[in-house]
Amino acid sequence: MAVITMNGRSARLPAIVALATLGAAALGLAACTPTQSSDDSGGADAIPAKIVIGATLPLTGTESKTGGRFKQGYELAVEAENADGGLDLGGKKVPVELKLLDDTTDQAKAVNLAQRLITQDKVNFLLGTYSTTLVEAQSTVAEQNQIPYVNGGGAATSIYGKGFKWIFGTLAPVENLATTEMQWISEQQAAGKLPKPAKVALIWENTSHGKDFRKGVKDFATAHGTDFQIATDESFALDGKDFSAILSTVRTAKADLLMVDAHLPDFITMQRQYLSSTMCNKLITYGARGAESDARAALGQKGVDYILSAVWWNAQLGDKGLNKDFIDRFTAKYGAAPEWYQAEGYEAARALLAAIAGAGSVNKQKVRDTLSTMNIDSILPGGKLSFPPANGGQADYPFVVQQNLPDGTSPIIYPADVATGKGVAPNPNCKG
Amino acid sequence: MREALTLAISAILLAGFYAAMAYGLGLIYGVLRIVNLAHGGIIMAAAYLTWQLFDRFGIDPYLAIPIAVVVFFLIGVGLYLGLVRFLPRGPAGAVQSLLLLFGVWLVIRNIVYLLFTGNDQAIQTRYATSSAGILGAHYSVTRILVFLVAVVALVALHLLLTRTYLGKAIRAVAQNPDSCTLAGINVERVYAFTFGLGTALAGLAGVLASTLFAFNPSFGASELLKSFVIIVLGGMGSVLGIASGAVVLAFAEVFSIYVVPPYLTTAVGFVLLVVVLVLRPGGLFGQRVLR
Amino acid sequence: MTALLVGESVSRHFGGLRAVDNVDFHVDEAEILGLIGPNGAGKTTLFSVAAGSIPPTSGRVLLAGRPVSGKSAHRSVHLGVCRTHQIVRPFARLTVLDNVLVGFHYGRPATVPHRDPREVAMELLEFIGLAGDAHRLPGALTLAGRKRLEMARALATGPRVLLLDEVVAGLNPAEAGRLVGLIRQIRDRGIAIIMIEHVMHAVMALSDRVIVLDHGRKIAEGTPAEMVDDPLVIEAYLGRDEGDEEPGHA
Amino acid sequence: MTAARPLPWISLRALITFAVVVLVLWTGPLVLPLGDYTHNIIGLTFMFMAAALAWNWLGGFVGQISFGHSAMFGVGGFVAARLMLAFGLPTVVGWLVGGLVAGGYALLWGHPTLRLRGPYFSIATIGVGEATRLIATYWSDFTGGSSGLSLPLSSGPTKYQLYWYGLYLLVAAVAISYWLRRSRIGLALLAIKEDVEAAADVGVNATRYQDLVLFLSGTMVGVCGGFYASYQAFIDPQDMFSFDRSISLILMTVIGGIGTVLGATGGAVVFVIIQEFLLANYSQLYLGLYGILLILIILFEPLGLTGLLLRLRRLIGYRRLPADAGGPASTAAGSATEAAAAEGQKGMAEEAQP
Repeated sequence: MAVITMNGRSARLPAIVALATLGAAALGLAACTPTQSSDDSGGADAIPAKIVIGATLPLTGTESKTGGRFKQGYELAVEAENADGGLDLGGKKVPVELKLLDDTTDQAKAVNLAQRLITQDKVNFLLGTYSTTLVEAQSTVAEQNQIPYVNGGGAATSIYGKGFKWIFGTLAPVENLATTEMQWISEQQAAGKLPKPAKVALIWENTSHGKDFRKGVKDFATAHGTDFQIATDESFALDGKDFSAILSTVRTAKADLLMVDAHLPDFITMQRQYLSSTMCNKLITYGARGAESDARAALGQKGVDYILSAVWWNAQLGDKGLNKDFIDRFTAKYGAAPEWYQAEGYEAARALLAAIAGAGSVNKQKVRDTLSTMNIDSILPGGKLSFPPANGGQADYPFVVQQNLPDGTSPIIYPADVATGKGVAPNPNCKG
Repeated sequence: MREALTLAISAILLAGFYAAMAYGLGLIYGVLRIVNLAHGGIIMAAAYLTWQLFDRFGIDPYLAIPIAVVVFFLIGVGLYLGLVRFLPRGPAGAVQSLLLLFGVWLVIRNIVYLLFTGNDQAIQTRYATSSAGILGAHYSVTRILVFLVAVVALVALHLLLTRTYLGKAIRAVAQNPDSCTLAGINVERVYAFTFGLGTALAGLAGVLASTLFAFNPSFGASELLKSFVIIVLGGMGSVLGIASGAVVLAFAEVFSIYVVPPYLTTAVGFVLLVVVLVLRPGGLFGQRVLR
Repeated sequence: MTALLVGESVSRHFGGLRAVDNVDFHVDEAEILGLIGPNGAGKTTLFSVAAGSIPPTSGRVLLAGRPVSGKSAHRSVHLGVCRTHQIVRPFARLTVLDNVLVGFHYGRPATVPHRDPREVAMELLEFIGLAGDAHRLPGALTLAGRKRLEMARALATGPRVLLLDEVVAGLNPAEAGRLVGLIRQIRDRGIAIIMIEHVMHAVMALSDRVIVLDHGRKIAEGTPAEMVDDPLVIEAYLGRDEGDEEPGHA
Repeated sequence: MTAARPLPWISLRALITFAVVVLVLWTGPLVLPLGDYTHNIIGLTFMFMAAALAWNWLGGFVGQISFGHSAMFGVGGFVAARLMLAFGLPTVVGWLVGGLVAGGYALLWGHPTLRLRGPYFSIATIGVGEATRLIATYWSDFTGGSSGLSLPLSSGPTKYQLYWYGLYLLVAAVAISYWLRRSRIGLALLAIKEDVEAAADVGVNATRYQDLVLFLSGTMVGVCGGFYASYQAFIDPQDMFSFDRSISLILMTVIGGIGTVLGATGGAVVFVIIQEFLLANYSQLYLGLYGILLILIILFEPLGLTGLLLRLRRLIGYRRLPADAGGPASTAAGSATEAAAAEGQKGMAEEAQP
């Protein structure tokens, strides 16, 4: 028996010793950590020689493509401002400098670089990076350091639900994507083109994007009582290999509307399985997916016919006013038509510049206040951009709903005031 | 009930792809006792090769199979002669091979990334979305094709290992390299060939994957992990073992939707992996694990 | 006097194969028991059971009346039964001294050493004849050296019963002779020894008693003298020859 | 067990050097005008070093390569975050509890899987890591799911202070490393790493010591997770539990020299330097960079930087008399055992013959 106890001690003792070491080291010394003597020049009201706006973007890594697009948007906006000598601060033209760093789509890096821009490069303001998680991580730094942070790349409502005061986003919540689509759908119901009540199959990727989409659909459905009934409500993991199980639940639910929120790879895989399983719903949407060229390339024209999709912005809005101006200058500079990424980047930068001009100074507090109260003309749907504090500083506007037509076009079909074409429902490809 | 049947069939179709996915990993492990962490990278690279052949020269993915197999066989032999050969045998070597081949994977990923950027790619064949009916329900032609190819590969591999002299040599080496050296078999050559063959099979899996899924440079990770699950489930005994492992996993994933929420189906595989490893280690890889 | 280590109808089966089949044995303090038999007779398997590495299918092994079989290997060592391996298994990247120290530190947890274990270990190495190599790595030793190391490491655990698996085999006559002497000295320290050995003259010279195993069964037991002209034994050795590996370390 | 040892498990010289280094690092930021960015990065590096060391206890000392340590990192981080959010626990307490939970979790899956050796164990850890990641990602109530968790910005130490917390973390990790390596236990671990069966046959309770090491390793990595949570102030499962996180620990250790204390720490430094300064310019090459590094190290210098140092030492004919040191149970700095254990990964013990 002595054997056991003896052995027991010899092995357990170390654990205790070690944890004691750990505990002592951390707890005991926790007290004696120097603190920083903070020199906050944030309050300085003096008109500077130039205004430095810092930003990180995923110029490499998984989001590099999108990061590059936002870069174009940011640079175009700043360039336009500097074209006439810069921002007008109290009658003095002050040039704007954009300090852009690559966060390589890495969270820790996005945070560290933001920290560096603020404390080391002493930038006056921050523009955001792309993709919800990076923005979410970065926003905490901006909030901690109380520096205005305007982003066009973070849509998740969770970012703006934390009561942060310094974070502003130009992307309308994904709820609105669902809501706008639902509005069009219920118009079709009213016109008797879609059944009422309509059975909805709700399939969403398990991300904040998917969650917000789901919320939008459900809220709209409950608000419209009997018009909609959610027949299935399933979420799936990213990069699924086989959706037959989920699709079979949709089939058994005999849904009229198939409303999915997915990112590109899953959209392609699922839509291929959907088509080849010869299912056919009166209306399909994959959230924002379907109108992009990648989708047509991967699924073929017939594969994406009549898919309903909604985006934050669309070049077809560009036939007049600010939009025309934006698209003309963009195509002139980059020789290609902008997509919503560039537009959102452009608007984020423009909003910040407008706020600085409005505040007439680089005082962070003043600029922040201006941002939270201003309401400027915008290229975004609805024509106005503001950051209502009620939404935690997230812009709020309808999406533009597009539908793929057999002729290869995807006209805007909703909202009516910007529509460039007429929507089709129910899906003519379905027989019976 | 007929829903269950429909699911069962699509599970079998999925199992086809899974099996094709795991052959290479299983073979290389069975013979060289090396876990080829570059497996996923090879699958991904093969997908890109297929895509390029299709995109530039309009070669149909299924016609690209022989090309891919040859190319990746050579790559595999190259990898063995250039890198793996220098690893010490035995436990130390086993651990080092993990790290070495993981390095290879990283390199492959980076090369593909530099060549084709990180964007998602997909191959759109005429028949990509066309379907055929089995027992009333409809299934994607591609999935059926993939399944058939997997079965053909299974039979071919089985015959190769059991009927041919080379196959017999491979299995002999797998059992006891030393005595093979004595028996005058050139073990090194057998190893090189096996590694090539395993890589070629991974290439095949890549071709098949490219017809089913969209892919990008980080594609292949989940394929690798699932291949682990499969060879662990099926044991390393034989090609048939792998196939059965694939069936188990596919059914577990597809039918687990009745038990767990859909988004956890992927986790099912990994839980299975650990449980099996722990509970039936003796049966794993067809030999004693506990030392 | 009472037997120190007793095996009561010990059996160990691998699937259908009866590697050890209902074997009784016993060894007394300061006694050397020889364990012989053709390859595949189940000698090593019997060792593994006695040393606790593998549990018996049936039967049990008792040390001074307390069961040692069916427990984990390290428990048996702590109780006082230690085995060496036919193919020596030194810790290749530990010095000879450290190899022995492992035995000292972990083989006898009950006894708290009053002296620096490294001194004790050095003394043991002196006794075993490896003192000069204390700070070298096993890889640098001759086969004989490694066999001695294997024994030293086992002795370091302070065993009451020592199981030696073919320690003489593979050595040249001179080395073999010295090792035989060494084994006697160990026995004279009052340690009971069971030794598996193919080198007949070694077994015959050392053993007080010999047990003959064939196909897992005990076919004979007695003094070495009795064994040499036992027909069963002769048949077992000459009658059929089997080159197959023994189960247990397959 | 100290009774069993004539000498302390760390030589006075080593102890003094260590103390001096720590003192320099402690006062460094107060005298040198480091930029905030560098300051923070160094603080983060301390944490990585500690984590790499913890991984090395299992991967290097026992030779069980884990591809699943992100599981403990994440568990530690989220438990700590939850505790701070729910009960406003002091940060350090949060870390420790998080660490202990992580250690417990490690035991939960480790106790059964540690019976497996070599690649089998590694594969199992991959399974564990991935399963944990998936479950954590979808267990929204606890991890906040895909939207993650934000820590209270006001409370807890500032990023600036975290530098010193990181340093303490590192000190603890180094202390435990030396103790694990040089105390009696180090001997058992080396024996287990060499040959589990043989170790058991001389009385080493392999299961117990492997469990112990895994528990310590998991706990330390968990605490690091907590530190990271405080540092980031926002954590989400996909990032905390990512496979890459497990990999980065392996990379650090392998680059620096697996199985050695110096290696794990040095590796972490190199890793961060590559991350921060090389990748800033050639970021589209970083995967390949690590890949090539791994390949080169495995093929030519399995001991990484440490191996290079050892070679250098041998080159300039530096020798430590083995007589003054008899392996882990005493001061083993230069002893054949230590060197050989280090050379271990090469599988050629002769290399280390003095």
